[in-house]
Amino acid sequence: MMEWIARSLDRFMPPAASSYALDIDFVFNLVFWIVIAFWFVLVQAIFIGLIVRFRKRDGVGAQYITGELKHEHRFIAWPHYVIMICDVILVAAAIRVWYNVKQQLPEPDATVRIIAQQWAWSFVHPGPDGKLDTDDDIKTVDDLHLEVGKTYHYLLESRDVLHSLSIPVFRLKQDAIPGRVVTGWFKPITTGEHDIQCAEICGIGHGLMPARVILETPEQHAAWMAGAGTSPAPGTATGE
Amino acid sequence: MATQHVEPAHEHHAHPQESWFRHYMLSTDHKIICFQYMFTGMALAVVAGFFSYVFRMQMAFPGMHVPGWGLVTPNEYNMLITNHGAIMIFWVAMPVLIAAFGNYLIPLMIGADDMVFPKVNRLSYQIFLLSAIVLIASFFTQGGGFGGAWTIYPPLSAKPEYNLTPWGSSLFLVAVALEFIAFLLGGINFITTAMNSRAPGMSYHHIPIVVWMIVIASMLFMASVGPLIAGAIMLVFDQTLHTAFFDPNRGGDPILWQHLFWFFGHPEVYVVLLPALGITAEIITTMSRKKLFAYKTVLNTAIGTGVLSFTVWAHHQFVAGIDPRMANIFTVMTLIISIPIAEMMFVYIATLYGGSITLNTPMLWALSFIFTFLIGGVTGIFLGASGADIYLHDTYFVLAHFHYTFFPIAIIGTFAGVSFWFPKMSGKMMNDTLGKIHFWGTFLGFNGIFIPLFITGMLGDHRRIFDHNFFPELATPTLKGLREFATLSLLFMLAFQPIWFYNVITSLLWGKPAPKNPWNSNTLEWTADSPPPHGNWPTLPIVYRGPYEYSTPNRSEDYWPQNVPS
Amino acid sequence: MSDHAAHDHGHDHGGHGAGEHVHHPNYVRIWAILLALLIVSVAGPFIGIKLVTLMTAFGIAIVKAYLVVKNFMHIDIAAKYVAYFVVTALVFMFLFFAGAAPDVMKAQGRNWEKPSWVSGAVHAGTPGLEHGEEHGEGHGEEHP
Amino acid sequence: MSSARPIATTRSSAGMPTGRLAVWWVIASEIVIFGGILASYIMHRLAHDAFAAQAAHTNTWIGAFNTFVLLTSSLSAVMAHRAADHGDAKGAANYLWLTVGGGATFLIVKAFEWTHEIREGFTITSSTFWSFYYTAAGIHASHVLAGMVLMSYIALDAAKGREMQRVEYVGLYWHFVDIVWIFLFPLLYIAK
Repeated sequence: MMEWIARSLDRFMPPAASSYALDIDFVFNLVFWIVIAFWFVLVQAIFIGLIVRFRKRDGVGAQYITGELKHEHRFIAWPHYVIMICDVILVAAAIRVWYNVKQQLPEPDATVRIIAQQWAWSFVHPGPDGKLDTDDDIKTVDDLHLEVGKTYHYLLESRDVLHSLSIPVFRLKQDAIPGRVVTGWFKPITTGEHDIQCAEICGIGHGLMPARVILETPEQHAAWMAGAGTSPAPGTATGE
Repeated sequence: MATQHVEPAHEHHAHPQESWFRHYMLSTDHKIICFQYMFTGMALAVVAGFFSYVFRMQMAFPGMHVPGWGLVTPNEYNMLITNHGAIMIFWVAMPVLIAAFGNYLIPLMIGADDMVFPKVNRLSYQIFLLSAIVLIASFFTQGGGFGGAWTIYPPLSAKPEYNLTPWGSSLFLVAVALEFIAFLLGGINFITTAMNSRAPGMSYHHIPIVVWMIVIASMLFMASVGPLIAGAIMLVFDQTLHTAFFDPNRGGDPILWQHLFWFFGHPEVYVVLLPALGITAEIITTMSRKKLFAYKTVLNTAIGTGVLSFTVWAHHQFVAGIDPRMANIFTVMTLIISIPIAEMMFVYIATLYGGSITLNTPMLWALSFIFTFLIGGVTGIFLGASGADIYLHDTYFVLAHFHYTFFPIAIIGTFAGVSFWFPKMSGKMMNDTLGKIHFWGTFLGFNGIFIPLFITGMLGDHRRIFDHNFFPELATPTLKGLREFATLSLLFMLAFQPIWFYNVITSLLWGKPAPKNPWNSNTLEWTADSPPPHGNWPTLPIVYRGPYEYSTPNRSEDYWPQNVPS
Repeated sequence: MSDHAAHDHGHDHGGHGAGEHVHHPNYVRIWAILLALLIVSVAGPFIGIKLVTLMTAFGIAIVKAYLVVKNFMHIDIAAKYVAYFVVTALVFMFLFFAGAAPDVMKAQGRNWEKPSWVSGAVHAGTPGLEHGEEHGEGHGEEHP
Repeated sequence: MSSARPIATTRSSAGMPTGRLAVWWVIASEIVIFGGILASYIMHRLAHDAFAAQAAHTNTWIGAFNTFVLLTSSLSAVMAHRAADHGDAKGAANYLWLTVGGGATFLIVKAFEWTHEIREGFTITSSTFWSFYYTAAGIHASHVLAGMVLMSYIALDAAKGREMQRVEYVGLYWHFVDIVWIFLFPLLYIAK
């Protein structure tokens, strides 16, 4: 059931490439089934039904209904309580996912530093020794290489204005705030090459700073790391 | 009860033969000030509508030479979207819905001859006009208009070397601050008039819902705009004096501005929603000849929604780096606030039960308001749920959601109000068939624009991105097709707008003269002449009952105006 | 409620609405109390204990504000909803403070911290702010 | 001022003269504006302890004297209201001019204080504390100035016995500006 809900609208969504992508889709689809498929359709049907049913007909006057009386007000009160129950379900689902994705960070296998600046993304990979801020780090611009199945922590910071790391296939969005280092996590589960966008307006180049996330199998990742280790990536942005 | 005595008529001292300029431009009559606000608002709506045409063309056909604008460069694109948003909210929705309808309806509907402070009323329009001029001037400064989104987030807006519009950003902020001052002055005038100048016999529960809604909207605006005025002063100092309120490198904090802005931002959307709800209530009850279902519930939910709107603002900032634990509080509050609004919608729909509905143009607009706003409301639940917002924030899903709430408010609400009160405002009837053609063209066109944009938003299209071809996953044929369909629907909708202008002008010149009460409505403005003279009535009316006594049992007529003694 | 011509011959013959002759307490006495409180609040810091200074500074400020509102502005004589508006404005300011404080006030929070190169804001732990983190230590500084 | 005042202004169906109701609404909107700047100041003040060091340079004595000046001008404002209430046009006008004088003294003292501080190098950009100090006190000073202009205009009318009810209304506004200073004083001067 949960699986079916999580996948019910995947035709209208980008592919799910991170471990919590399906959880976020689950919340989206749950809201869709409860609020749109049930409530919205019901209310619009009643609404249009009333218009058609009570159109002006000669000789038929309108009724005098104050709506203050108890039995009249029942029509408003009952949907009211059902809505509250639905809201409780939705809030529980939303907070559960929010807690897992944003609040609680699992133990990382590796850490990546992501630096946003006016109109480019630059990434610092931990390099073969697996630790960040060592001299064997691999700094790249616009290309983030990740290994499938590894839990990553990202340290997101901005050089100048507000940016926002948005990886649609991970269903991930996190604003980069100058003056803060924001930590989050993701865990790729499929291979492939996907877009990274900036989701917070950052000046003229906001729409012109695309980057790519390349999800590789452990072997490809090791090969890339070996290859990239020798020749430093062009024009690397050095984190302080 | 106050002793019932007829106040002396407003002494009709002979107006010295006023020059055209003094009579119209410097008038203190609430009706003329209404028209000033409305024409300014509608002129700016044409400007903002043109902006949306230009950037929609750029969205559908990137890099193309847009007829009427030429090539859209990235900074022009940012300027277009920023000012489209800001103009539509601050210089179209608020002046037309709150200031124009507020000025016209409040005195007439509560049986007063004018606002309590006519000169302050005129001053508020003049400051508003000045703010519009300052905004338009910001387009022609060196570097062009401000391009940092209507939310004016620092540090982008604070430093010219980031936003490359040194003059544009400061003038934009000054224009917004001036507009706030104009609406503070106007708001105090509206609230004091509605509270203090009601006709004898009009208790708090005899006030028509549209007056209540505009007054509650003014109170919400006044209570929420304060911190943003303080924030605007701090941001102007950051821009001009290089102080460091929002500069993270020197001890400031950009998140403080986001909180200051959205503490104002969310009550602001309810400020523009409530008057449109009021207009819809008036039209629905009149055209279905039905008493408003549960008047007290509508009133209490409006006040409830207003108060709750001060507790939800950070749902705009879920992923903006606020403390994740705070997001849980705001998710819960956002879903709680959806309850009173849903109840209000149920009450409006319940009002139609047992009615005899005439589907003329005003009623079509009012019903389409409910239909469209329901879509806007339900899609808000996706964004209020913090779990889903991680993905949906700043996508076209958000954009389609708030257009499904703003469009019914600003466009459908305005057309509904104007088509309903046009006979009273001008003394001429509007052509109903032309009205319906214009209605269906606009309604279908609007849905054609934003239903596809919901889907592009789910597929990962992000807002404010100048050219989607830079992102391979957003350049797929389906997304391209949806964007082109949206732009074509916009052109389809824009093609229908001249019909409305033609209808207004021809009705003004050669329309059928309108009787005092063309829709057989109960409220007091329909007891004055059309158009009402200065001072509205020879003797101010006295009120005996509520505004919605339609089809009361054992009465010959199916309406019972408020000022008819028995 | 009736608006018959009040005694003062101003145009606005709405008169005083509620009470005709507003009872004028001895203003000079209240003024003297205010001055005494001012002197105490200035003397506060000399005692040296930080808590006492805070108490005298802000406690007295609230008492002084109350005296001015009650006696000079006749808030109790005016219709009671005026007090509701003023208190609502204060509650909204407190709501704003409660919502914004956790982000703005702290040098680091859950999942983010200020890097070393941010000048003027670097220190290890924020002193003694953990407890009031949700609502911030501020006591809603606004004035009636 | 023989403007044709509409009947609407003379009604008080809310149980209060229109002028006083409007002034209370002005005060409500001002509370929210000053609340915004003070809330931001307090957040920054509690976030950075560097503030306390910077705040040490403010001169408490001048602040205390200014508080005394404003409290006294509040007294004269309410005395003006009492005089107006008893129909004493001359007395009301004189008390109003006394209040305006109090406001002028406040501004002059503040001018000296600011020039002294700026000469010592504490300008608005020297640190966020000083930015808040000048912004908050500056907004307050501009309200004092606006109050003085209004009060002199009303004092001229009151002297001729016209629009006496406005003496009370401008007094209300003046008390509010005084209360803002009652809170600004400890925030900027005492909490060191």
